[in-house]
Amino acid sequence: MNPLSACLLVAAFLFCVGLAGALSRSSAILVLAGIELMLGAANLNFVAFWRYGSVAATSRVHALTGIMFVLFSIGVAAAEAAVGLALILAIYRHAKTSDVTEITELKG
Amino acid sequence: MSRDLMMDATGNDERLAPTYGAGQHRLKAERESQILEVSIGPQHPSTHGVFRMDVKLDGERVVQLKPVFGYLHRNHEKIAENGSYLAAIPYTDRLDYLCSMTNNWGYTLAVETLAGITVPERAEYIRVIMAELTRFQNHAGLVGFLLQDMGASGTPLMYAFREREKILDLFEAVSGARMMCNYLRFGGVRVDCTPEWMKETRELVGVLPRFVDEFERLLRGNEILMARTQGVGVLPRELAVNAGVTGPMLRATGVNYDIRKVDRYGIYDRFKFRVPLGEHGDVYDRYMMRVLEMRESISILEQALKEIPEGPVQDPKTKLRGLRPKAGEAYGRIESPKGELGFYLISDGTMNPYRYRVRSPCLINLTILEDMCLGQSVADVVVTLGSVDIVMGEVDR
Amino acid sequence: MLGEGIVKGLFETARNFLGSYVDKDRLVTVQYPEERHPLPEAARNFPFLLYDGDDPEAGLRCVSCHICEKECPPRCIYIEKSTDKKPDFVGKPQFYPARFDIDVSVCMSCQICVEVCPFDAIRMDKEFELSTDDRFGGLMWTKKELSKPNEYYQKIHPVEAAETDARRAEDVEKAKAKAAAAAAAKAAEVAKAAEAARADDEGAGKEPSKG
Amino acid sequence: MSAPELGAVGVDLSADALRALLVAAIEGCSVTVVENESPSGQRSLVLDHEHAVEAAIFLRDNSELRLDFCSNVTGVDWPDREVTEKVKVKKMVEGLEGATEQEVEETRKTLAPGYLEAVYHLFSMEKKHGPVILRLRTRDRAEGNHLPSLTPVWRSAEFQEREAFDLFGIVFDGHPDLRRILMWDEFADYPMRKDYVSPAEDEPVLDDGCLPGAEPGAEQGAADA
Amino acid sequence: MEQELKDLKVELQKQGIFTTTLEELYNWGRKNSVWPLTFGLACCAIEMIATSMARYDIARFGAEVFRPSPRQADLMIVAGTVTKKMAPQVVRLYNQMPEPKYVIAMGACAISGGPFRDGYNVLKGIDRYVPVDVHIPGCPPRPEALLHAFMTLQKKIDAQQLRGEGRPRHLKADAPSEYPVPGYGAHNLEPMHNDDVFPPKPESPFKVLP
Amino acid sequence: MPDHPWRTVIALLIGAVAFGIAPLALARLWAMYFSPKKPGPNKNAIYECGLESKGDAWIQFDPAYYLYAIIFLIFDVEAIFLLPFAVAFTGLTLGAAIAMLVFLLLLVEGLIWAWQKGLLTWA
Amino acid sequence: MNVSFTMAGGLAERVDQIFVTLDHWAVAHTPGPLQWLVQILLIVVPILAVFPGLFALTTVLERKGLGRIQNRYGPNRVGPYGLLQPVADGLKALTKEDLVPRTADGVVHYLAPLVIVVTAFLVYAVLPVGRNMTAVHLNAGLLFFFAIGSATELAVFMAGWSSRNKYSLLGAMRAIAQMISYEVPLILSTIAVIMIAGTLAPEKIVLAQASYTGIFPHWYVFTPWGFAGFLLFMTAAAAETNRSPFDLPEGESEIIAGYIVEYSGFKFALFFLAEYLEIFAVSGLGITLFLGGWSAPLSFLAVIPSWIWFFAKLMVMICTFIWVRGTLPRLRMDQLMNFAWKFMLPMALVDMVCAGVWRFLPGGALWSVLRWVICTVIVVVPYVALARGLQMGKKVEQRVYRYAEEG
Amino acid sequence: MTVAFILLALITVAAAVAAMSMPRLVHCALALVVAFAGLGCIFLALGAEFVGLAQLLVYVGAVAILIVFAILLTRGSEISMRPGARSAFSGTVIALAVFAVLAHAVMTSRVSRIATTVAPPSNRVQEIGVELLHQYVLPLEVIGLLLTAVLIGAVILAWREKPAAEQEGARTR
Ligand code: SF4
Ligand code: SF4
Ligand code: SF4
Repeated sequence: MNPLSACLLVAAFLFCVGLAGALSRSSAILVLAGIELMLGAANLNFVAFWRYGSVAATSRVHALTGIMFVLFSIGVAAAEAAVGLALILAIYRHAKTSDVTEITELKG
Repeated sequence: MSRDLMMDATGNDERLAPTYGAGQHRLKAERESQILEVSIGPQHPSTHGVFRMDVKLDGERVVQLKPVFGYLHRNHEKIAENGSYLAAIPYTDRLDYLCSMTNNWGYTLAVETLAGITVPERAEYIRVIMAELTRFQNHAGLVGFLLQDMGASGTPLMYAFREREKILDLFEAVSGARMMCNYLRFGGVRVDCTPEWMKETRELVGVLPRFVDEFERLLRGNEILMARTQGVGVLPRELAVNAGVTGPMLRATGVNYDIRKVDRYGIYDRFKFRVPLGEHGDVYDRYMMRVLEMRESISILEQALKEIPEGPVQDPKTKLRGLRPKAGEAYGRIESPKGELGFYLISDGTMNPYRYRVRSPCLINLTILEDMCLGQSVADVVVTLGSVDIVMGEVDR
Repeated sequence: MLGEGIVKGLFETARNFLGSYVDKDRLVTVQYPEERHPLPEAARNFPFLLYDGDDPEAGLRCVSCHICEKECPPRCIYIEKSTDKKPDFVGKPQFYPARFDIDVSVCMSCQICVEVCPFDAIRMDKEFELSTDDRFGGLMWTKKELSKPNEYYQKIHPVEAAETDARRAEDVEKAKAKAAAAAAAKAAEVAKAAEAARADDEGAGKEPSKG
Repeated sequence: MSAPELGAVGVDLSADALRALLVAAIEGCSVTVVENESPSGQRSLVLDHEHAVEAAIFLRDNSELRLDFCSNVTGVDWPDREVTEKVKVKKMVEGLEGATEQEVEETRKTLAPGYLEAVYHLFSMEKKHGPVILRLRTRDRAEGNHLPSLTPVWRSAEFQEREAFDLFGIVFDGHPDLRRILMWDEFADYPMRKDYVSPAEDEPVLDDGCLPGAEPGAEQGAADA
Repeated sequence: MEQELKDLKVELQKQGIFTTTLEELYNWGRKNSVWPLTFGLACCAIEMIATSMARYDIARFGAEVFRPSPRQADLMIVAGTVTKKMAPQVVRLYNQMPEPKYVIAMGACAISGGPFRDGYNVLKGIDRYVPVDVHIPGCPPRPEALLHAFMTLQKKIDAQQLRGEGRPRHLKADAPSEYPVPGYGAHNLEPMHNDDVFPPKPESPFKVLP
Repeated sequence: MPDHPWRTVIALLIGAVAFGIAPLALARLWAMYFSPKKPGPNKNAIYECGLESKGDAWIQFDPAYYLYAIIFLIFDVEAIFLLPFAVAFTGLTLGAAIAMLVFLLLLVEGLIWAWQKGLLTWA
Repeated sequence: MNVSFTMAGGLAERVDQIFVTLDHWAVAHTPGPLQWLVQILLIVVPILAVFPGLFALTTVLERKGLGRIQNRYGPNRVGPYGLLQPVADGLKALTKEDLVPRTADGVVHYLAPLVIVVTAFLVYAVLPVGRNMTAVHLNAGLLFFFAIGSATELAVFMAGWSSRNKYSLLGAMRAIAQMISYEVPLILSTIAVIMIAGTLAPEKIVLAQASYTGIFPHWYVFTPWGFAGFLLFMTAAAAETNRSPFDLPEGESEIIAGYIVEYSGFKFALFFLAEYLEIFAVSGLGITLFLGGWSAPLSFLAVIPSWIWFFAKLMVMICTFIWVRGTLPRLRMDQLMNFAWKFMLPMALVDMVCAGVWRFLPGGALWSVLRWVICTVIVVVPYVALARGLQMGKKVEQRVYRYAEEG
Repeated sequence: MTVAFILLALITVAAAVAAMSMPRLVHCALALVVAFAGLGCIFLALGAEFVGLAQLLVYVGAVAILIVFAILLTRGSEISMRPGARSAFSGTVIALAVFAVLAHAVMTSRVSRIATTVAPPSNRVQEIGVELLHQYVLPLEVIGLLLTAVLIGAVILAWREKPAAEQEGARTR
């Protein structure tokens, strides 16, 4: 196994952990955390490809593409977290719970 | 809330006293979950002793504040009713333990009123000197404590205590004790001041203004101090009067009421001094009242030290031991550094007072603590409390 | 409002900081165990009993009159009167305290006992280094611990002691005079009686005037 | 304090004058004056319960009086006491001419019921005069220990009335927040009453018992001596 | 005192130099870093504050670090009148201090109730509920007296053993470090004292009246 | 060395952890051998000014805290973009700088909005 | 290596580089396979020794300094001049019983002081304490500093939350709110420097300032944007490390001791240590960014070794902190937050713009004066405006008081 | 494929699992922080210095705080989560299935066979900066816009307008 696929495997695993969490935890906050984890896993892929991808060495122009992607992705993920958590807060204020199941039940 | 009860009981009468501002801060049910109940005190670095406030906070904002007293209730009144008139004097020292001299004076004044005792002139002067020295050190100390509450790491307090020590040295030289002077007697004072003492006092009074200047340079223009005190703990004038607030706290709201001027007890009508008045009734005004009164005290001291006559210091006709005033009652009050300090005595003709009651300025000034603190942050509560100038010995007695 | 006040304050503290190295007024600490702030003469802490001469038993001035016990506001003096009497400084036979305890764990240092004592028997001490870990043994002072000689009093309160001594000397004088007068009167009486009884018998009933 | 009842020019603050004013202003108000023999000469007015609040408001708001400042509020305990009085009674006296009605002096011992009292010291900040002293008396010291609260008129009475409630057991009707203030809530007694006895404490005494002051209950005796 | 200390040292050195140095170090560290709890009750507290102020400057002994939280404090200076209403709080605060902890009862009130002893709400001495290391009589004791008491405490700490029977309470596993907090009763505190600390020792000339 | 800057960082990390743990371990050892721990119901209760603690401390807080966290997050992210810009700044053209200024102004606009809304005023 | 350095002479250079030389020597004299270990140890151990030592020294210094400000001596009995005071304190803390509240979250409670100490130590990796004396040369050193430093907030949260005490949680929330609010201006005020220096590596920033005009150094603090940036940075640093007048989280007059209420024994000491370490670190960074790091203030003083300069500057900063602490009362929470967002943050942005303008204005004799004037205006005008805006509607002012007329 | 990488990967994965499975929310959040920090360190280990640190700064510094605040604001800290409450089983199964697919894809794809470059490509911060302001200037502005929008949006969502009377009362007294 070469480093690249190791990275990808780790990323895949992280992604799945995030997925499992997002699917199974009842706290909305944790669902969001799971999503963040998945985004992080994607970032790991970007970095891995930037680092080991064959393109990087050859093309000067695209040398930084992976990095740039990660950079923007971090920004977007942070933004997503902010909005997501704000949403949870808003819902909590309304429904007095941050439990996803309860929220869905409330919605009825 | 309790206030509503009252409104019901008395039928929402407009003429009744302004009540707590609680109505507009009623807790909304939906907010209940965010309400944090903390008790500040009885062991707390800035409750000036063993005072406790049960505070309800919404975030940082105070929505309810209930003072809890009694942690220093030492049964002063009961003990005094069981002792002789003379024996009560050392106990009065321990009421407002920062100002034993003025406490003595309040009590002796009441006994003198009750028993019709006169005081020799020199003793009156000595009393004024002691009272003003006391006022000075009390105010200096208060400013120090107030700044301490604001987190000034003790520097102003240290400076205040530096001066206080000098004054205490004087007290000790004349009365034998630093704090618990037990110096005044009905009909005069216990011992005369020596000429050396007078000289030292004059010297000290000469340097005190420098200390006030130093204080002002250190604090008065400080932006943080101003920002933290102006507009904080505002006390409306009507409420202050109705709630019986007295002393610098009352004058900070702009009410001109200084018992030294009103009652002219002792010989205060002989001195020229001004009564500083505030306007906003906030913490800054209260702080400034103290500073300005310190200056006035110095001026009174200068006059008294200049004019003091020779003569006896104790009315020879007065029986100190075994005093039995005629049955009756009397209320005597003075302007203590904290406000109106009153003593109410009922005599039944025996050697012990039948009823002995201390009207403590600190306790009554605390009546409106909640009103001043509602809607403010905890930090403001601490500062507001600091500006009230309480001493638990007097609050709880 | 642009920060001048803060700067001013900083200067003030800087002045105190630097001043502490040059100015005695800006470094007021008295380093206690080694240096001591002199106590004024009037300083008081706890009472002690005075005795004259060298013998604390015989010279004790207290006559056990219980006045101080009654007047002491927290009532921390406990006196038991003796059954017998001993002569006091003017020679008058007086009771003395068989037991005289002061509970200094209660005493409020108010000096009222001193004020009310008509016999100059009790005075205030200046000693304050009294901390102890013995609550029940160390803080109940008995007559033995309380008795201090007059010289000690003269040392700690010279002016006051001089006054007291003068007054007492006066008292002694007065007592002497009184005794002399009494003796004289008695002598006269005796003389008169003698004269009346036996006119020629003279010189009898002379007593030494020492009191 | 030499002339305590003499206020600012023109206002007669003497107890009698005030009594007249109050009786005139408030219908059905009964006011009695309590004399004071001591040199202080501070006389006071006893108000009846029903009109106390009205009277207080009158005193506070009357433009002449303006007693806007209630300085001191306190309770006083007057326990039951035996009154020995000489009364003249008409009695049928067997005389020479048969039974005649005659006035005879008799000593009678009655038990005057005790009461609790609340005393209010009023001043005026506006007019700078005072004091005017008000008294309210309860019916007795047990069930009838109720008084109208003047806190609605003067906020300054709030804590002081609570204190009187705490220490004397006077119940102030209409007080917004009448709880114990100085003692803890579980406390059952009214310690400032004259008949209160401190609980016995386990007190260390010297072995031979020479600590008379320390014996429980001895304090009171010593004090009275 | 001095002689005793020396004897002690000799005694300990017999057991091995290690114990001695460790013990000395331990005691030296403890005695020179006594941080008091910010805790004042009444008038005596003002003198306590005065002690930390410029004239007396308790900082010279390294003890100016008044900690507001009992968790970080070593010394509780009971400065002032302990009322019955306050007593449970005082005991609780004491309990919440970590070992080793010391108590100085400053002033007549803290020792015995002092002038207010006869009051119905005044506790007749804090030693009824917690063990007191040093008592300072006086009303109030002068700041110097507090410094003196502080040095007395330091001496006391210095004389404590690390091992052996004579070792202080906090080193014994079975000695209590927390004492029952009294409760509010209808007439008095309950219980009125703590048997572990209060009745004077049998050899003392005092006995307890019921 | 320059190849492995992180090795030093890791060493420092380990050192720092050791530095923290060592005294704690030592303290525990001391407690084990000499000064036994003495927990108690009162002693290990929550401290609250000497009173018994009422109610739970883990309560809900003012949303204001969250607002600040959001603004902080946004500016933190902004810093991520600002830093490379700043490093490259000396070599940049005015146009690039203006592009960054636009980016900055966008965020400042958000700030001004929050300011106007009174969000920056701590309640 | 450096322009000014040549005039310092050989001996000075040797003294200056003494530690570097020693390091090389030691590494050279160890067997090959172990070289890396020695190399690392020689970096890590000094950091773990020097800064805690400095902490110990600072605690005495602070207590004595405050004492002097307050007309007293301060600790002076434990050891010579009271210098052993911290040792005693440390011993005491070590042997003190370690209390953890029953209801507390034990693990988190235990971890919090460790996390905070570790982060405090880690940031020293990138701090250049002398010429060639940076532990780790990172291209993104500054970013490393902030990234690691931001974990402090988490540690504070852990401490406050795990204690399950109202005061701690309140204190922790305050502390976090305060730290995040001031972190923004802290980072932004460094950006101006980075823009001019063009690097994120601290030692390169120092080098960029280490030249002289005549005898005067090219420190950034001597430019309008640098001066403003320095003040902003240090103010934010004080707030970030909870120093007076921003010491609210531990504002004992309201919330006892904030998030450390329930900590006792050495855990408490660790918090204390971490707090001071942070202060040193952030002051060190301030020195690096604005005060020329280890470079001498006047060119001829370069004979004095660079690390001495660094520590001398650090000492000055610490003394200033103590001085301020001895003087000022504490701010209130709302004022603190307002100050951060309504004054510090806009000022930091303005400062960045100012640095940008500075860079794009041309050089030359006349222009350099003009540049000064323009940049000063750019900084001062918003300063005054913002300072006024801060008090808008609050009417904070010096008041004049009247007296009652004689009557 | 160094020891460091394996260690970091293990820590990250373990922390991530912990973050998704611990009962108490605050613990989850703390574990999540560790996971993010681990991820950042993996970036660093891969030679991406700037992004690694950026990841640390944003996630450990800011997002973590945000999450923690959100937990406190929703009183989440006391709720002892019931991990099995919501379709824990099916969630895990789905995730495992996805992982199987992904792992298979990774192992069988071409990338697992390509030779990897030895030295990491240069990614000096300066280059990133230059790139950012030339190549990526549009995304940069878009991100700026996004951030502003997020700021406003999130704030509006989280911010509950206080009743006017109450707000007034707060300051007038
Ligand atoms: S000084 Fe006062 S308290 Fe002490 S014994 Fe004398 S009278 Fe009693
Ligand atoms: S000391 Fe004085 S007052 Fe007291 S019993 Fe003796 S003689 Fe009497
Ligand atoms: S001992 Fe004296 S000074 Fe101290 S608290 Fe008691 S009464 Fe006050």
